[in-house]
Order: sequence, then C-alpha cells, then structure tokens
Amino acid sequence: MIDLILTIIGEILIAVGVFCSLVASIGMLRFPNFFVRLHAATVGSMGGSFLPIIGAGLIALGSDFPDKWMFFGGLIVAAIIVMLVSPAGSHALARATHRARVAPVEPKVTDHLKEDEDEKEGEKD
Amino acid sequence: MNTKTVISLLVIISSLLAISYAIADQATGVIPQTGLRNLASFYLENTLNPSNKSYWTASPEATSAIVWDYRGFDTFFETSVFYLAIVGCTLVFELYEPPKSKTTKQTELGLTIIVKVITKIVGILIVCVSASIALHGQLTPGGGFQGGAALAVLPILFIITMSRFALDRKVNDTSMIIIRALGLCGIGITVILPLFLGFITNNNAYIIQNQMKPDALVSLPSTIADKMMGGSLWMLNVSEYIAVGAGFTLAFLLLSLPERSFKKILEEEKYATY
Amino acid sequence: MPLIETFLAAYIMLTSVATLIISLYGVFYKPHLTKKIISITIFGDAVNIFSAIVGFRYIYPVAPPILLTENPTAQDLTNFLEVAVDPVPQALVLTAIVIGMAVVSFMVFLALNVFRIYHTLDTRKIAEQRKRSEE
Amino acid sequence: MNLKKSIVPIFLAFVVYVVFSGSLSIYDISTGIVVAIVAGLLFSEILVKNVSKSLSLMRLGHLIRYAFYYFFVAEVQAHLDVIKRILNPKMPINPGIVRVPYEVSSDYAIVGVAGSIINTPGTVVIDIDEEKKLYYVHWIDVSTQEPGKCRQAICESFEKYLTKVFD
Repeated sequence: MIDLILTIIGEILIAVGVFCSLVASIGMLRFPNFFVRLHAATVGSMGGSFLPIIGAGLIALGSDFPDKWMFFGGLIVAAIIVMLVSPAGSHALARATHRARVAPVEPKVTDHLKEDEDEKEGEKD
Repeated sequence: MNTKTVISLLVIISSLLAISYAIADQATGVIPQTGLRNLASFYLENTLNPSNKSYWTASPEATSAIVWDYRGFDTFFETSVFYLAIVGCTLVFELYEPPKSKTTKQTELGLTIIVKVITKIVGILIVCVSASIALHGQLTPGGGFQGGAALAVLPILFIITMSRFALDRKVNDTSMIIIRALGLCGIGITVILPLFLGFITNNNAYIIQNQMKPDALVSLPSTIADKMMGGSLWMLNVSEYIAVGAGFTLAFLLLSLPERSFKKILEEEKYATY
Repeated sequence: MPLIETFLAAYIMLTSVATLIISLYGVFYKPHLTKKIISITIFGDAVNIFSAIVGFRYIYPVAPPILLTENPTAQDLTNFLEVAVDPVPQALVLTAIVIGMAVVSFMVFLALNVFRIYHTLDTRKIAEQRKRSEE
Repeated sequence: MNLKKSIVPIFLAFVVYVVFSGSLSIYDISTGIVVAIVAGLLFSEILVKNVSKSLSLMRLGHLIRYAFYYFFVAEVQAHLDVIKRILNPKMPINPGIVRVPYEVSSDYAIVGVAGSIINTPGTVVIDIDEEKKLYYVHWIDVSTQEPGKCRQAICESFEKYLTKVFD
C-alpha cells in the first residue's frame, strides 16, 4: 500500500517537472533578453530538475529491488546539491554578464545597479 | 601539397578504413552483439562464486574485480602512468618558487559572498559523497578512480571562487605531494602484502594476489562484519582515491599560479628572448 | 534483432566513428595548440564511447555487471550471465578516463610553458619566431 | 582546533555519508564515522564561527519551519506567477534592476536570503553591496522603485524567518 502511494507521488512529481521544463523552454524562447531568460531558467532548475529528482527517488523507494535505499539516498543528496548550487550559478552568471556589459538590459523599467556603478566611476575620475 | 599534408591525410583515411573494417567485417566480434564473449562470461561467473572459490575475488562488482584483481597488473602500470604525468607537471614548474599572497584581506579576492559560502557548504558534501563512492567500490559502481576524480572537483571550485591563496595554509604543493605519496605507498604495501603473508605462513604467494588460488593458499579478508570487502580491492580503492585526489589537486594548484609573477622570473633569467 | 535496434546501433556506431575522424582532422589541421588539445580530448571520449558500445548487449532485459545478492546460488549465476553486459570494456574505459585526464593536464602544462616563451600558442607564429631567431 | 566547533560539521558529514550510502550496516557506520571526523575537522574552521549558535536546537526548529514555508508557499507562488507570465499570449513582463535593502547581519543569513530570492523564479540577485547592505535584484515585474516597498515585496518574508535561524 505504502509502496503504491510513494510511486504515485513520485510520478506526480515527475509529471509536474515535465510541465515545468516545457514551460521553462518556452520561456527561454519567448523572453526578450538574457536577464529575463534567467527567470525561465530558474523555473527549469527548481521545478524542472529538483522535483523530478526527488520523484525518481520516491519511485525507487516504492519499487521492490535490493539496495533501493542507496538509489533513494543518492537522489536526495543530488537534489540537495542542485538546490544549493543553482542559485550560486545563476548569481555568478548574472553578475559577470552585467559587469562585462555584454548583454543589454533592454527592455527595462529601471537599472539601479548601472546608476550606482556609474556614480562610483564618476567619483574615481 | 607537402609531405606533411599527405601523411596526415593518409593517417585519417587509414583509420577510417580500419574502423569501418572492424565494424563491417566483425573483426571485434559481432557488433551489436546479443551473446557474451568467453572472457566476459568467465569473469562474470567467477567474480562472486561461493561454490567454486578457486578463481573468485569476493566482490559482487565485476568491473572492480577486473580492474584490481584479474587485470591488476594493467591497472598498476596505468596508475604509474598517471603518477608520471603528475611528476612531469611538477618537474616543468620545478625551477620556480611559488609566489606568496600579498593581499591580507581575503574578502577582496574571488567572487561574492553568496558563491563563497555556498561553495564551502557544498565542499563538505563533495568530500562525503566522493568518499562514499570510493569506499563502496567493491559493492556498487564506483571505486578509487571515480571517487578521486569527484574529489578533485573540490580544489577547482575553491580556486575559482576564493582564489588560490585562500587554500595556502593546509592545501599547498608540499602537503599534496606528501598525501599523494602516502596513497601510492598504500598501493605498494597492498601489492606486496600477499608475499609477506606467504613468507610468514610458509606458503606460496603471488604479487597482487587477492583470494587464495589452488597453488597459493594466501588470502586477504573477504568479509568484515558480514559485508563483502573483496580483500585487496578495498585497500587499493582507498589508496587510489587518496592518490588520484591529491595528484589532481596538485596539478590544479600549479596551473592556477598567477601569470604575472612568472613573467618577472622569466625576464630576470633572460629566458624570454627566444 | 528488431529493425529499430539495428538502426540505432548503426547510428551510434557511425556517429562515434565520425566524431573520431573529425577530432583527428582537428589534431592535424588546426594551427592553434589549445584547439589541438581539445581535439585530443574529443578523440579520447569518442574511443571510450566506442569501446563502451562494443561491450553492450542488445537484449531485453539488460543489467549492469553487478551481482545484487551476496550469497548467489548456481541459479542466480546463470540468470546473471543471461542479462549482464560485458564488464571488460567498462574496466578499460574506467582507467582510460583518469589517465586521459592526467595526460591532458600534462599537455596543458607544456602548452603553458610554450606560451611563456613565445607569447602565443599559434603554431604558425611560433614557426615564424623560430625562423627569425635562427637568422 | 576547536572540537566543539566541529560537532555540527561532523554530524552533517555523517548524515550525508549514510544517506548517500543508503544502508545502516556496521561497515557503513564505521567508515562513515571516520570520513565524517576527517571531513568535519577539515571544514570546521571555515564553516563555523559561533559555536553556541551552531549548537542551538531552537534555531534548527526555526530552520525546519522555514523549509516548510519556503517549499510549500514561496516556491509554489513564484512558480505559478512566472508560468502564468510565460504562457500568457501578451507576456506581461515589466523587468528592471532595483535596490533592495536587507537587515540581516551574519554571513549565512545574507546568503540564505539571497539564495531564497534567486531560487524563487521572478527575482535574481545580480550584485550585492555589503557596506551599504543592498541587494541589486533583477525583478520580472517592477511594480515599485522605492527601496522600502521593494523589500516588502521581495525579501521581507524570508528575512523574518532567517533572522531567527542565523542571527
């Protein structure tokens, strides 16, 4: 009984992950610039990979083969590492791109970071 | 068209023909195959066979058994190739003294605080995961090579996020050379251990012997606390893990030396006038 | 063997051979040393994939070469032999990857020293500089 | 080398090792203890600064409460919001980079809040100014440019929980 419940929960999580990945890829195509696309990529990393990894772990726990706890544990640790590392990656990418000014922040409402950086450079001159 | 072009064209065309022949004429066995080759079936049948212990390795993982038991000598020499490559790396840099950090505040170096703190937390996870991969090499996919390669990710991350000088106190060239030498010593001791045991018990024994053979009645422990240990496989995996991790760390540390400090040395030695 | 699996096998074979040939082309004809090193790593990966396919079995079900029971009976072993793939190419690939990585790092070291002496990694410019210094 | 400092890293390393190995046999526990002690002693200096904070069980309870809030409320809301924006034919986005002041002080709290902001779709921390205590956040829907209101909209809920955990 509990195996069935675990399997169903895992399959639901994987289905949600498939949906999130699809939406993220559509967003990557539709969004106008690099920084807005990062938001679509975040949908892909949390909804599209964190959830399905945990879902796969639950399915492994629900089926009956030896060493199933090993698969479950490995997947949980992998999911935690994905959750910890993906913000660091997005942040480093976005910061480097903005500092190098290789991607324009257009369209935009405002860009306070550029204002502050320009101010600092003005002080140096 | 000079001779060089002709030779390289010949090499490319002949390799293309050779591989095509191998695939089309089934020189490497039936590809894609459905059966099992004789050698493979021998290894698979004997790697954990309690009823016929004359060729067994006491490890349920056939790949690890081949790497460190059946083909142990091959792996031994491949390890020495790895060792010599790292020795070559250090020799290329031997003339120079590594520069010391001039900046006192570590916060000025590297990326932002977000990346630094996350790297520290992930670092401890990487150590545990790679150790688990190496220590379960005789039971599940994994082993010394894979664990060491996973461990070598850690110095790359630390060098990128907080600069090389954040590591300097504990992790430097000298300590890495010592740790790698310890790992290699572990491999050497495990390789000679059967001979020593045979000498004590007055039996016949071979180098890199793991379990007892019909003509050599010396065997390393096959189980500890009801868990399969695979005798020498476990010790060799752990030693290889330490050696590979420390060796790659050494290579990355040397590669990440700042270039401007070398330019000064080169100019002093009039080395750059070629 | 069904048609689709034959097709897939032939496809994987052909792509790995094509990768191999393209990387050989890169090693011979690209003048930049970094690109040569990248080509060599691609060559090694193509060879590894090729040998992993050589050890694969096109059957269903197929299993990794790991026994899941700790005290197998004779029946277990026969079942295992029917589904397990060939472990020998896997063992070769396993060590080849680490050795390849060590050799590539050694090549990177040598390229770094070349850069320190000639201030470039382009083989054509290096040849020019050597000619000039000989004159 | 402070032994009290390394209690939490050792415990963390042991849990990760045993979970990754996936079994509780004697072999796993004994090797796990050895690996955890080595890893914990190596990382204790750089991971833990304040011993009493790291050993407090109250803070662990708050962390678990925060995890529930984060996974089941914040993430779900943010995902639904961004998914709606992507699938809407008109694509109502209004992007820009705004200053967001923060009030937490310790390293872990700063990183925890920043990580939570980045991991919820719709907001990405582009840069951080530790002297002025400012995040520069790229926000998909800039409804206000005033720093106080931005803080209310983006990171106040995370700060409320994480202050109790890390400060």
